[in-house]
Amino acid sequence: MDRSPIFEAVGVQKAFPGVLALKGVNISLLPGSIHALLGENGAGKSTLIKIITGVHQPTAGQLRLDGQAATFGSPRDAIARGIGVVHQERNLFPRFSVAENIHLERLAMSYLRPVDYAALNRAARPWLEALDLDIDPATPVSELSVARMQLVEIAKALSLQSRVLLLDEPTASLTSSETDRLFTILRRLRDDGTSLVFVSHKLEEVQEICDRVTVLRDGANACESRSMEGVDRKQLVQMMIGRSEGAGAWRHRDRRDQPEVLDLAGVDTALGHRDVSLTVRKGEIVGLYGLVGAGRTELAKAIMGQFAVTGGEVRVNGAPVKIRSVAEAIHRHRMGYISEDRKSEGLILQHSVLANAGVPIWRRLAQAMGSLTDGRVRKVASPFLTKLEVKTPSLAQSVGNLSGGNQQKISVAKWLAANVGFLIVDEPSVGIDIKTKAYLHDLLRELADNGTAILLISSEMPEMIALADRIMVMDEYRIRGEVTNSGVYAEISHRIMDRIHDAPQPAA
Amino acid sequence: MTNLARLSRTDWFGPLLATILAVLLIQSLSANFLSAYNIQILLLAIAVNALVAYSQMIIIAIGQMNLSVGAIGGLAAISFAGAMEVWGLPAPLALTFALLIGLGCGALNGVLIRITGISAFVITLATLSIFKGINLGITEAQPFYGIPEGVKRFGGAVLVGPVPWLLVPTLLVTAILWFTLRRLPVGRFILAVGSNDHAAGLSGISVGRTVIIAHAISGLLAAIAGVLVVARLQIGQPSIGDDWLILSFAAPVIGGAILAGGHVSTTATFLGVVIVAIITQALVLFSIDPFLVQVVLGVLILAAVGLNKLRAGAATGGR
Amino acid sequence: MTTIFRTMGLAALMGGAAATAALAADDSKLALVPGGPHPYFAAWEPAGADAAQEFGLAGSDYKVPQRWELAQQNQLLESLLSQGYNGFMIFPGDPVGAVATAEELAEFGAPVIAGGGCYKDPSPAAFCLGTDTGNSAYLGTKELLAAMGDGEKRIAHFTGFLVDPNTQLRIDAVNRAAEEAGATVVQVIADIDAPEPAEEKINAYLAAHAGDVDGIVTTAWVPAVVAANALRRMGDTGIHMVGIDHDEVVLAAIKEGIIDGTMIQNPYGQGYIGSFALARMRSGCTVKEDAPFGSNALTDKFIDSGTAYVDASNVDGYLDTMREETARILADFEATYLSCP
Amino acid sequence: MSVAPVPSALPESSSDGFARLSRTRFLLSNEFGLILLIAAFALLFAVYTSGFLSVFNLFSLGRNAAVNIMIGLAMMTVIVTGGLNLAVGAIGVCAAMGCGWLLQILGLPWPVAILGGLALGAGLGAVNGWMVVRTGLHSFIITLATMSIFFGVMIFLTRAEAFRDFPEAMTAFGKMRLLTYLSPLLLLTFAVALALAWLYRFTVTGREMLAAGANPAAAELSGIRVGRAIILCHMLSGLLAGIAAMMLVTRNGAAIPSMAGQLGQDWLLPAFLGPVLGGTLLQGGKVSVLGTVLGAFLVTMLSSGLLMLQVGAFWVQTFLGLMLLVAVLLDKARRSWLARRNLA
Repeated sequence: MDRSPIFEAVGVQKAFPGVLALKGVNISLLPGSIHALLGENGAGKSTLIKIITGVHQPTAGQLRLDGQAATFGSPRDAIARGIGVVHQERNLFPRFSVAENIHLERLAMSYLRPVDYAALNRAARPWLEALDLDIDPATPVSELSVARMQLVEIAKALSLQSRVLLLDEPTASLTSSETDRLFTILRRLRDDGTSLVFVSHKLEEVQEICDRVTVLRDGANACESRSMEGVDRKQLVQMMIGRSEGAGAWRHRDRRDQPEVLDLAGVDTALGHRDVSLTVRKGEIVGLYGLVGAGRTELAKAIMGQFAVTGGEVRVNGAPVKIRSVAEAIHRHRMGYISEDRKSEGLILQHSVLANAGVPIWRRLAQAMGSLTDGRVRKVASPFLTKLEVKTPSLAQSVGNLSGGNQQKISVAKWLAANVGFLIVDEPSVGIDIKTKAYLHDLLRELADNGTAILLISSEMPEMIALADRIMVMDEYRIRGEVTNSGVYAEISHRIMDRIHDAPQPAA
Repeated sequence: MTNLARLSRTDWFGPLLATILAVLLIQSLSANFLSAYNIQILLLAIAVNALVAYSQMIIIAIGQMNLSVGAIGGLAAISFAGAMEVWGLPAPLALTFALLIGLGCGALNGVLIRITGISAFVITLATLSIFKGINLGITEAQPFYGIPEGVKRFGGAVLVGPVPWLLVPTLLVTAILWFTLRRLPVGRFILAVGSNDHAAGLSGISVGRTVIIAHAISGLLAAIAGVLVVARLQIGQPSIGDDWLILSFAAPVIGGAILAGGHVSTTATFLGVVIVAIITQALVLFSIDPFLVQVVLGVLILAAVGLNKLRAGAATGGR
Repeated sequence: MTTIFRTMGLAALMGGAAATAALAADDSKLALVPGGPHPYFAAWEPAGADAAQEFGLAGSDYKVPQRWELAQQNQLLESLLSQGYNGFMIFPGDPVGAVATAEELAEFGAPVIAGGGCYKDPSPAAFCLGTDTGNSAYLGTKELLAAMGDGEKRIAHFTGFLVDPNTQLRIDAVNRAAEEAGATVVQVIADIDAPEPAEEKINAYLAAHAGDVDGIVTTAWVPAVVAANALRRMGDTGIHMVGIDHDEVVLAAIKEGIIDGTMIQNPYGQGYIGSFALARMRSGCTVKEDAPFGSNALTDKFIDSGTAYVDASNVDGYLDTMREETARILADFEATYLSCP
Repeated sequence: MSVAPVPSALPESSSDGFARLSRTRFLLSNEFGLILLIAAFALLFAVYTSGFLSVFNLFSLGRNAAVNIMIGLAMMTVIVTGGLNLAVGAIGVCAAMGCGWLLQILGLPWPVAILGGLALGAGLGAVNGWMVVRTGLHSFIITLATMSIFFGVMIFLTRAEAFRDFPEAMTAFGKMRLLTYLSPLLLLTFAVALALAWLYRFTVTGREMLAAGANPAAAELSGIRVGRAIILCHMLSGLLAGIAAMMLVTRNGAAIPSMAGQLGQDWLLPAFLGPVLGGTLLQGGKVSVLGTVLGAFLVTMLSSGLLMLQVGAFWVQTFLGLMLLVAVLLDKARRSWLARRNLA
């Protein structure tokens, strides 16, 4: 192709204390194209995005804009040079109006020129219209739905007339019709000459809309910016994870004759779940699949007693129970929950490995007057830490200093040490490397084989299909159906998506 | 009906309602309450306290807190009085000097917070001690008496009816602050940074500069308050500002400010000050033990945060 | 103001020269410690300096705790003792709570006297040199009642810190004087010896009750200043007032006829005479058991440092009044209260 | 582990390398820095002032330090939760006045009155904790309000009048001098500090407090009753504030409403100086009892030494503020240096 790239990153390296997040990555973006940036969690996508948008500065390597070397000292610099971004996390100010959110960058040019809200609203309208968003620009963002907030963010990025626009997981919280509308707009932008970067886990979408692709693996290029032509899904996956999808690891197990460990019958919760019924038997791995925002994590927390169950019945080992607190779930019913958000809900990062691994068993190990020595905790916990091959200089090391994989092993180890009979595992492979992920999968299977009942929550279809015996599909805080896993990716993924899309759409 | 519903959602509606009810109730019990002199006293208290509350409010807006509001106010007050007595500066120059001191102290807070990344609480606790110490070191806890007649007259003069001149600067500041937080980019930046500093940075707002500006404004407002107190007391008393801390939080909180930042209301804060002043006054009026003023202030804070919490809960529908 | 007191000191000296000529330079390093920063005590500083120079002391220094707070005063006293100060005149931060520290000072052989306010007996203080606050308040109230003339007599009383041992004495004295004259004390506002609370409470009170009050008596420095200002601001109210102490605002208000008069106290004399007494005690004098001490609610070893009523007729000459008072006390102080070897 | 109650209780070392690391860590630790500072300033004051090393000064320094350390510890127990307790002073005064009331008005024997006062302190602390947990608001605003309420109610009930009839037995304790220069109050403080160190290091409750403070969400999902832990922390804070107040009562022989200043605000600076200088993180979850003790001691020594140097009593506060600023800056620098060296 004879088009010369608008933007290039050449040999970009980025070191954080203790990690080399990017080890010399190249990417080149052409005008009028939609470029997929793929890679597993932890492969370095976010870091690369942050470097391109000026949040981080590269440790080595070069950024080029129109062939000229460029450095972005701050997000402002990048914005000024025509690089816009829609971040994965929401970056809107809820109490500001839609128009003001869209135009905040432009206000940032001066400190004291009074804001003309009428003009701002007028100026915002075209961008909203471009996205077919029928909102009054004067509406505070806090009154919008999550999907609309997402679109406002895109409108905001568009309004900057960016020549390069990065979209980090823009469809994560959109319905399929919203996604389609977004794609129409993206194509239009592409045809106008914008260079778009599309980051997504949903390979179907990538294949649908992207014409070029860069894949990162372990902080390096698994493929340098190339055309999507002739690349099929299998190849993409292979580039991302370094091998073909691990569907082969799944093996058929039938636990239908085992006793029920957890049984929800028509459960309603204070968080809005309605009529949720599901059963997890001894030794069984039940998958709970759904999109972001479907209410899976919330269900897990309601099961654990953090939020109230307002209707229906919860039975643990056959006996109806009312779990009033997480402590009760853990200590009385031997339940455990591995959070998806390891850093803010799973582990206490500033505390030691030993302290983290021992939390659930402290009460059990306490002696007279509640006294407890590290020695007692170590005796119980360290065999599990050893078994899981947690790599740490010592048990006194702060967990925050360890890698994501080791952190995840510790969050598993603490429940092993607590000897739970029922374990909820929420997005177990977020932010950990391929090898640990495979190891974790083996471990979960082994746990199940030894009789632990596991409820697996995952948005990663391959993971679900590799592990689960049965898959419950959840959408909008309801169970939409159940799929018995056969281990065949194409079939199961199709059946799951059907459950979500065929569900009657209740009036919002 | 919908109009009323919309009104009830604004921050100032609740405090305004409370103010009106309180005025009616107290007036019905004591005819003296709305006497001209009493109103004048009420307005004098409001004039100073509103500035104190704004000084804290602007910091609450960026999601921090400023323990040194009183110390800055006190330092500016004695600078003002001292400059006139010791250096013989004319009042306008001394005023400028005092306001610059306030601005400088505030900016220093902001700079320290920004470059060290240490929480505003610790930094302003340290500077509280430093500013107060400088105040005491200069004055040795003795007041400056050499206040020119002009300043004293200003402190005692009435503009029209019971409205004292001292209220004029406060009303001006109120208007400017309202306009700044509503209409000026710098005010919007302050709120944006308070709401989500990460996102603000990504939107091209210089978070550091905004934090420093907010603290400088806070210092300036505290300084104005200090100067007004000097005019009102007619002496430069070193203890000025010692008891501002609780009030400075009470009024913004009663006015619906969210301590996490990103949302404050100038009008509602002003009404918060009015409510506190009315209640303080009423306690004296009914010869209720003045010691109970503190209790009432504390209960008001709790009630206000409790109500805000409820309101926020109702707005998002459930927990 | 300092210079005023210096001249005053010299005047006092002339009166007391006879008694003091015999003193030689000694190692007395005295500390005059008030309860906290307060304008009343400012006169102690020149008084101490004058006394040190006159009586040849190693020092008689005015040392102020940073805040009006017992803990601060305690820490300062401990530090001063460690620094080698060996005689103390103290305004007790609390009449009982301060005794413990005074005892420790005394254990180290330093003579201690109370100045301005008293310790509660028993205490190691040799005596208490202060205004007879009760008497001063009583006299002030009498003057107020006289100024008010006939008719209804409703009095409001504004006074100082409740932690100040004198405050209760003043409240009682005002009540007593009012009772004797058939007047009523309609309101006592205390704990307002700092400008801001005083400003707020006094103004708020007057705003609401100006019509219910015929006279104001103030028995603390700041309330006197604030109340005088308030009366000036309110214009002609027919309210009479007697203040306390010699703040310029109060004196000006007397001259302008806004208030009737003020009760002058004698802090300079306290500092001067106190330094003298401490130095004598260090050189071996002891306090006579049978000295003609006065007594009040706190102590039986009270020495009045003098008080006088000043009104428009003698406001310009109030210094002379105090000068005479100081000279009078000092003249026969040693003979009356001390027995020296 | 985060707790460093005494130098000997450093993290267990599994290997020589780690032992070396922990020794370096100790040399770089806040506690060691404080010890150096204390030594340096002690030397300075000893050389440049007369009387700093006098028996009486050492005694009164120890006695003042005892109270300041106790106040610092009272704040520390709440900082552990990532919160603040602005009401330490108000609670302390309430406890002292409660004790005085029991003794003087009800005529109870003094040990009972002291226990009653301490119970009142702990109770008021628990009220704070309960409100923090129930409302989900930051403890700053809750304790700001309760500081006002507790103090106001106390002043209202006592009419701001002090209780002054304390038995000789109690007041003698405050004046007692062991070995001519050691106050028993200091020994009491050390005993309490040791107990706290034991609590945080060797008991489930203490560990749960730290975990709940470091990351309440994770702690709750790990089976800790976070609400209860936080209430306990506030209760402990109230209790320690009560002990500090009792120490002042025995020292003065009176329970005085103004003993901690208006609203008890005067305790706030010492309360924060100790823990912050001692390296207790305001974010919660980490605690250094030894650091708090050393920090509070350093502050007491500095204010005493500055008085002795005759820099003017009025400048002492400025120096303390500067000291706090310098200390937190140094700590910041030390941390980032450690982080770089550790991980680069």
